[in-house]
Amino acid sequence: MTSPPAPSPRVVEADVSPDPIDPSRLVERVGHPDEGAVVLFLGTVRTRNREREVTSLEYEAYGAMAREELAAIAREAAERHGASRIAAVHRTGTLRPGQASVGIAVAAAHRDAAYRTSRDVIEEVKRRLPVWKKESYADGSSAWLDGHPVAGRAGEPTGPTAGAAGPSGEDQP
Amino acid sequence: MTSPPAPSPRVVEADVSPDPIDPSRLVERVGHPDEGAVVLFLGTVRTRNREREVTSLEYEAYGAMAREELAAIAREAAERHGASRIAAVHRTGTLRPGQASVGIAVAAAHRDAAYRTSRDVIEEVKRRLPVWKKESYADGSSAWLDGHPVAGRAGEPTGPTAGAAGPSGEDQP
Amino acid sequence: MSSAAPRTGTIGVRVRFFAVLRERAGCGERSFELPAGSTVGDLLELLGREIPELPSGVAAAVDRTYAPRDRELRDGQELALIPPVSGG
Amino acid sequence: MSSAAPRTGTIGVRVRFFAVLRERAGCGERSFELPAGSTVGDLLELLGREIPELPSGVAAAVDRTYAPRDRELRDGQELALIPPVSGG
Repeated sequence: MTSPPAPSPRVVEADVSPDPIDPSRLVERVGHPDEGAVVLFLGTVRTRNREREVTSLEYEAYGAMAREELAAIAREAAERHGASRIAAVHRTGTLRPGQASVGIAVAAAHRDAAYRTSRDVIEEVKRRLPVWKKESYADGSSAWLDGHPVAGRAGEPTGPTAGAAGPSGEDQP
Repeated sequence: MTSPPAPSPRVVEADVSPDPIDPSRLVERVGHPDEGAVVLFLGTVRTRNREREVTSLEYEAYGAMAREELAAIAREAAERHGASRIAAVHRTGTLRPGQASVGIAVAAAHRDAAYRTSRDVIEEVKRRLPVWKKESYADGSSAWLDGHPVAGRAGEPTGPTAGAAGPSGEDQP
Repeated sequence: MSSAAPRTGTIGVRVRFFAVLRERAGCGERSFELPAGSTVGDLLELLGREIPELPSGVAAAVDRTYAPRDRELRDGQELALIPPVSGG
Repeated sequence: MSSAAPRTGTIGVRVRFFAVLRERAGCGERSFELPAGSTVGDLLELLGREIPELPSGVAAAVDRTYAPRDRELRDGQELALIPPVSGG
């Protein structure tokens, strides 16, 4: 019930780490002469978010779970859309504007499968990867970003904890 | 009426050349700390097409027009979907399986615009870029691929030339 | 391996906190003793009384997999509180 | 700059062939003399009589821009025959 997701030959890499993301390495990892299309997605830190100037972003992860969850997301998306190979990585630690926080490379025989898989992976990452970011601003303040409540994969949403829910959005900037 | 498309600050590169495609260079060209998403598409030569083993692929282009048309495709897609920066290149000459024939990097503030623009560019490239490919097979034979008839942008499709149309698909492998 | 756990005695569960919850709890993890047969929901209720302003929308993971509130906990498991996620 | 071209005399147009058409025509380009006022369609019809098996679905570009068949040609222009494309 708590065993890691079954390994899949389609997932050549799924990692959550403080290492900088190298786009060409990801592309090379999935490239194969049987495939006709590669789609790479990079999410990058923006200088501006909701009208505030961002100086840096700190990513915190539940590392052991995030790696397993990222592998599961990649495997499920690849199987759903028929992609052949995926390499996906998510950064932790401090990032500056312009740096990549997430990188997803997908290879497939045809482009439609590659695009659909890529999009699916990033949407699921935002929905359920146990990763959190805290923005630091030019005025010296910082704040954890408002996030997406996770609907438990194993059943219904865990929902607000009884009697303890703070006001909605209290952890916003 | 036949002037090249207006230059656009959104198109940082649009080229058709025999130079190998460098994915990380394309990503770097569009990267910018104001953008939150980069999508890179690579089309690569497959070892197999329609059950035949491909040993190499030769790309021929109407170079001067293809460069202008690729710039126009990129500009139109970026404006349509709100992407900020595009770099797009298409190979000419002889390619081996696994090598990239087309590379499209798109940066946008948000991922939806980046994905939509990327997809739009590759679909339009396949619809109207004046480029042709000839496959060479393991048995020593070769053939121009069946292509997409271009519907003239300036008006209705040019259509079959009167009295001169050969049998449909005669230039297939 | 679904042999019924004993319904008597207590179990030990490690609880992990991340991000805004880690800051509010003042630590990254704590151990709890619970009556055997306790569920994820029971533990969340207990935590809600101890941690000020536990935000809404917190999910739970048991041994690195998202788990519903009616999941029964076993001795030695790790429960992680997952506040709304913001990766990507 | 839409001053009317003279309707008398002839114009010279360069025609370019690519891919399968280049192989069938036996060359990459040829020059043609046409009556002034000739259109893209007129030239395509002429070419259809000279080039064996001109495939269906051929489009035309005038000075590097796709052009409809009723586009009038002017002296010194370049017309390219664009067989079905297969880039990407």
